[in-house]
Amino acid sequence: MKEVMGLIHHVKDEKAFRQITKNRCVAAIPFGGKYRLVDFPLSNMVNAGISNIGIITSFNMRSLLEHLGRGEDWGLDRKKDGLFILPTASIDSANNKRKVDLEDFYANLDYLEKSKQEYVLITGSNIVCNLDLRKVGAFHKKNEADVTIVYQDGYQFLDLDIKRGVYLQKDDDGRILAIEAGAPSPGNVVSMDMYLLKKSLLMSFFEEGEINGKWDLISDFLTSRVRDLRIYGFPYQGYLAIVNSWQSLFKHQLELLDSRVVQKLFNPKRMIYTKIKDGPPTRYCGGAEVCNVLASNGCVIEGKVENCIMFRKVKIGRGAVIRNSILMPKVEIGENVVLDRVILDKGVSVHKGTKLISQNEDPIIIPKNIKVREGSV
Amino acid sequence: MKEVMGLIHHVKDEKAFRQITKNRCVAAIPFGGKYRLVDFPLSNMVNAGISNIGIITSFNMRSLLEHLGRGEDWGLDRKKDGLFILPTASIDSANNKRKVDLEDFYANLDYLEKSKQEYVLITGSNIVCNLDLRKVGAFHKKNEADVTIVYQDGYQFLDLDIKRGVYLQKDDDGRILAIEAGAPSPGNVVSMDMYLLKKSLLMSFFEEGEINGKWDLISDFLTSRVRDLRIYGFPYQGYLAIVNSWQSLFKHQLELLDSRVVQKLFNPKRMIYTKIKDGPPTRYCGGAEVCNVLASNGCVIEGKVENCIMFRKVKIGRGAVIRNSILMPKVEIGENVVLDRVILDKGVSVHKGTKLISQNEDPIIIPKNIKVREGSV
Amino acid sequence: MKSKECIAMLLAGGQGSRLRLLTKNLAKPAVPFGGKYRIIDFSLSNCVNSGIDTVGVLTQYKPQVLNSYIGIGDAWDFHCYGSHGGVTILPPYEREDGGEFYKGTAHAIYQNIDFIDKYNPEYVLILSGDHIYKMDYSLMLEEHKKNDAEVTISVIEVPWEEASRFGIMNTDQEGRIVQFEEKPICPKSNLASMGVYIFNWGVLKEYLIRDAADKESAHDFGKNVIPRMLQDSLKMYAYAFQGYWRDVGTVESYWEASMDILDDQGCLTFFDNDWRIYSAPSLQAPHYISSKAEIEDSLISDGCAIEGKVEHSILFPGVFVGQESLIKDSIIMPGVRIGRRVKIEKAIIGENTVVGDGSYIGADGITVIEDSITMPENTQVGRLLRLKKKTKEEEEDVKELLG
Amino acid sequence: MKSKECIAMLLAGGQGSRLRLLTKNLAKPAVPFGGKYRIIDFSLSNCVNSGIDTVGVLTQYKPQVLNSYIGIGDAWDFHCYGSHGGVTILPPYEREDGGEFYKGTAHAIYQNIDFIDKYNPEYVLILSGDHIYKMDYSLMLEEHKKNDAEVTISVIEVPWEEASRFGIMNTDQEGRIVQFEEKPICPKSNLASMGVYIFNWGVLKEYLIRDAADKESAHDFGKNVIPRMLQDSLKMYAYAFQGYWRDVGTVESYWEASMDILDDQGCLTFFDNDWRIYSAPSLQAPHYISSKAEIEDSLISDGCAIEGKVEHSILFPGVFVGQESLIKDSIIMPGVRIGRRVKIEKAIIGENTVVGDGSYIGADGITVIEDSITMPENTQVGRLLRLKKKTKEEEEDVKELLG
Repeated sequence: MKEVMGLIHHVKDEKAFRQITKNRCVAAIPFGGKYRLVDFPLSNMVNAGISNIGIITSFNMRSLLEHLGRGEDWGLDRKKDGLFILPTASIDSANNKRKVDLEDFYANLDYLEKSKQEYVLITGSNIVCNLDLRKVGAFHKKNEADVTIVYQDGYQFLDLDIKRGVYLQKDDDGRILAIEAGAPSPGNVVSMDMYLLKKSLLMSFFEEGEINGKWDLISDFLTSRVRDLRIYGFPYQGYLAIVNSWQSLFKHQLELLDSRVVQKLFNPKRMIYTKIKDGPPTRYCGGAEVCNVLASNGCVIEGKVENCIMFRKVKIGRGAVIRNSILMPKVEIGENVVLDRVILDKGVSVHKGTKLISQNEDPIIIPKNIKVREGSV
Repeated sequence: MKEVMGLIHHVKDEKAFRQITKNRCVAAIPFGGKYRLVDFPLSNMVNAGISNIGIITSFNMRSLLEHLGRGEDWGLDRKKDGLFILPTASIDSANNKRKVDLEDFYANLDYLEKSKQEYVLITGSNIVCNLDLRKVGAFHKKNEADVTIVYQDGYQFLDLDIKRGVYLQKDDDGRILAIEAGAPSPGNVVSMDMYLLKKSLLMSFFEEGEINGKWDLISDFLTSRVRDLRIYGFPYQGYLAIVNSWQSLFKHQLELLDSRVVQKLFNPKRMIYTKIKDGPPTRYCGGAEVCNVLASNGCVIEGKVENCIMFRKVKIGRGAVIRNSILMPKVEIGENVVLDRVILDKGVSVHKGTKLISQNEDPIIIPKNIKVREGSV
Repeated sequence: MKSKECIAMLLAGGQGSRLRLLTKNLAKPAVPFGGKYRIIDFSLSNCVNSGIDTVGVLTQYKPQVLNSYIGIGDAWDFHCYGSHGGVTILPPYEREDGGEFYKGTAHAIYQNIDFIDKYNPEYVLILSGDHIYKMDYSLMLEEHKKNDAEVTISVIEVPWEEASRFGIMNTDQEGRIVQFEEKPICPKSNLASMGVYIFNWGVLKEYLIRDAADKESAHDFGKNVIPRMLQDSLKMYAYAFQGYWRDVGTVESYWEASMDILDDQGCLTFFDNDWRIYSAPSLQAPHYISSKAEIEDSLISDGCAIEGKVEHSILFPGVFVGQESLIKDSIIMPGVRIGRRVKIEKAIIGENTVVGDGSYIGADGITVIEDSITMPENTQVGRLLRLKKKTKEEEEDVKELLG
Repeated sequence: MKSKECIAMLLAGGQGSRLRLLTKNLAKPAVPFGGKYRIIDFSLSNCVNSGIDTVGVLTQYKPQVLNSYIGIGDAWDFHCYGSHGGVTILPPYEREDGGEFYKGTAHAIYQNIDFIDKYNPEYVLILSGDHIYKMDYSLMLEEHKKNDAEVTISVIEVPWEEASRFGIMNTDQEGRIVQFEEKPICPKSNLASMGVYIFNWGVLKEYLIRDAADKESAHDFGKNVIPRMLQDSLKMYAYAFQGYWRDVGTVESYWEASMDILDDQGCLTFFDNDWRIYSAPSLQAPHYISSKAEIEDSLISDGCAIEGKVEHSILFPGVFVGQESLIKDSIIMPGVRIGRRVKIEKAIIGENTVVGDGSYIGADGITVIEDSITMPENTQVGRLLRLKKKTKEEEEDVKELLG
């Protein structure tokens, strides 16, 4: 797909992730034992041969930029094309409610103009899936579409995320008849926030946006144009997680503990690339008991772990019992700690004997680098 | 100097650089035809074998981070130690008047604690020089100093920058008797904003800062401790530019057009490293006339250029006459343009026939990517 | 280019014929070890941790895997800028007067005198790429300088009963080497050479040139150069290394060194931040342990998916273990797929091999299964061999399945 | 690993004996060209610009410079991840049954059949690393597929009077090759082979195996493999390339190709963003042009410092030109230091050579000065030679100063 460039837009609603976005933007949220959310859209593009990708960054960009480097781990540290970090136009990001903020792209018009590709693929940074974008390209051409939107039929949001979804109505040929944000369509046809269109069409939107100051791709452009433009929906049937809130972040990561999901998402034919880190294999010691776990390198496990995601370099002491939790990199759990339904952010340490059990559906979140003792939470 | 770690602090006064710091922090200001200011302190450290370096960044960090990548061009993309980007503690950077803001370091206490080195070398990001820091280390030990400050005797600021300087008084043995910001000492002994001290001493300052909220290394700690601490001054005699304002940025770059300065600053035994970019050699065409010019790769010169610094990929059309100017990367000058005393920021293009001549000492600045036509400035 | 005090030359050209099932497609230093490393990671990491920033790696036998693994050495924190030479791969090459393969360890260094001279070093450290150990060469260099030696050879105490298997250094009270005996029948000391040498470059160069001209010589450090130097009474000292060191030249020693990692009290740990062993990892998904799996006392790498039981074993990246299978005291190389109801004991399974459901692998000795083979369901390896093989020699020998 | 449609094998092992003063320490493809490139940059950039992401580079003669220059190929936008193979350096190597140097171009590919098979390509593109040209191999591959050919050979029209210096392809009206003549006395066509071949891999592999077994063969594509294929009536087509192409095998052609870059109307420009020639630059300070310098119609690289006059010349990085000196129609390699009052005309000055004050270098032909020599003050080269050399053959020959 040499004729397509990728644009990853910036998910504005960082508040929905609570303290998890205190030190990072949504794109940089750790996910799935060793990835960050942005790895999924980036890898899908790279696997389809897209080699010119721009990423809109918020002001909270440091950990994203450190993660991306110059794009070397995605083969994007190129002299021609490659990875481009694009600043957002939003001074006031917190009050920006746009789903796909075209003003951010317009602020980087020179990059778009300089790019030689005929098409742009716009996608969100919070869409976890593994799909062959070449098929989307072929579908787009076959239908002589102006815009192709990738969707999933019957995708189930958490209740609180329903209002954050974009829903489609389509006819039997796949042509989109209506697009609406926040109001579920019959059958729950959910947009996956991936849009393929000609760059020239995107540019024409800019002209309009410049005049009337309306910049949301969904509500200001596509919704009202379903008759004028040939907008088609491409159905995706594989594993999908739309990560819109800290609750869905928790739920979707634990979904990965189903071996069928792992196999679909981490399809070796279309690898999910991420920043490669060196470290020893994970050591399961004599007394360890592990069951239903997704874990990265460098962990040392002496206790009991059940239904957990462990990022790299997690340490779990003797006698600890950890259930249904997400342990980000370098978490250290002391002896005889008991955890259930907890998200421990990077570098958290839990003092021996501490008990942390969420009393309801939602997990407890412990922010980055916090040292937890009994009674301290 | 394996026992020393480097800390590059953040020059707070970005306003003094006008539009040049609109898209970049002071550390990322282009300087000397192919460098950015941060390259000088970074290279001095790397050349002395310092391999653990933290850089404080402002919110305006994007171009700095793109420049630095993961530190590969300085040999700092390491699995052990390496280059660390440290966020500033200053929410309100514009009103922070601290010379060396220890609160920024304190905000990154975990990085400092994790680092194994016994000493820290603190330096500003706006100090252009090429010195052997190993000698500073030996001097520090020989004098059994608590703090060593690198200085230059008789350094001449531009008038307007005098108030931005830090001045020292010393005895014959090099021991510092007084330190004052903004008030020239007899003989103009100017601090080069480089401080070598034990990490444990720095940590003790943090304890005090945490109590009284005073955080400026110079005025809150060193000035009042000249008796209690053994503070020594290390004299540096090579080329020095302290870049404190847009005016001094202009003046000091043009100083490089003295071949003696070039040889001192770009000493091949102690290279100044920067992000390496590929591009063809510079092409001087048939009608070109060049005299007293420092230029990078990839330029195409058809006109007349005198006393200029040209960054890479500058194009100068036929009949153009460019004097005493700084042309940042990708500047394009049309035919018969006349320029004198102008700073053209990255990507500026000047339409053919345009004349831009500064009427006084100070140069005209044309901000990034602006297209200039006759009468448009 | 500034002169360097000390550069290292790492001999990585050997086939390692006693490990032949593991070295069919790669040189011995490239053999995977310890769940995600290759043997050469130890020497390279030792160099970088000892402050040596310039290393020449001499390759010859099937170097492709090693070449692409090492790349430009950045994975080990080597960097080529300024006077730092980084890692340079040095294969045999052609000159104006033709080309020659490396005829011996000394000849390999001789052929690259130009490379060494480029850095104009005072000392040259000669290393083998096939030993498992963590060693600070800078301490050895300090001792070399303190002794004002021309040659320093690192030695380690071995059990007296094993001494006759090694090259033994006999020293005087000051540690000066007075005699060197290769595999002596009646060893006079138990100080075995580790194959780690520091030479003053001027001295070594002279001897290499002389050795190259000697048509009788096998051009080997241990057999020719060192004895010749002793004969000439050079100032040669032994440096006694304390710590874990293992030559993994045989299947037994390879297996034992691997099991040593699993020893909690052992000194061969990868979790030591002060002396890290680096590697150049390739990307893999996290490993997955199903609800039916049991794991104990094992190292598991990225990309594995485990549904069976793993006990006291090392699994390299991308290994799949099916339900109701048991892996015990074994080393499973990258990409191996093990079906259901399989039992594997005290075995080394080569890369990308597929073990069919219901198979059994195991024997009295260590069973080695070649890489990239497909074993049908219910294959019995080891038991069968055990029934057949009877002689003592065969009993001690390694059981092999040759595809 | 996914199968690749087409991978490239780049022959870079040659000494280039007719360029010997420039190839004393490096293989011909590593010779600097065009002010900051090396010759191999053209083939490597062509590959990447043509969408070929997997290249094997076959090295043999003094490969050290080439090896460290190419590294892992990232400078040319090659990347080794997923199914992209990137650049792999392929030196001669040892196998279980011993090792062999590459005996000819075909033998070099034969020895690396395993490497190619790993990617299971449909087509293999064979390239030389010593030609200056910009070519989109994907167009050639398209034609190969359209013709349903087994072999496609890229040809270029050369002037009839020069045709007898080349390997000439005689084709029928459809472009199918009916005859190949190496340096024919009476050429029947002026279509010269460029040394760029596309083969169906299955077909090539078969012929390579056959050729390797043939003891009479010189194992060369042009001499053995191609004629044999023609004899067997394979479907072989010529692909007519339009554009600039130059074999820089001699000092004259090297000098002429260099001067072609300075031609504003020429098609050999480095300032074309649509077909960039990449290189792996090393860091240098910006170049400095003093107030006394004059520069015209020249390429100047980073790190130069110029106080004299430079006319219609190419200066590589780090060259110093003293006051009152004149450099004309010349190529000055990296790191050369030229004193004051020096005159250099139509010369190639080798790397790091020092030219003393008041020297003169120049002659009727092209003068080549070896690298790393120090010429004392007032050295006269060329004039002296011109006075001595008289015969026609000598006149045409290249003037050399052998240090």
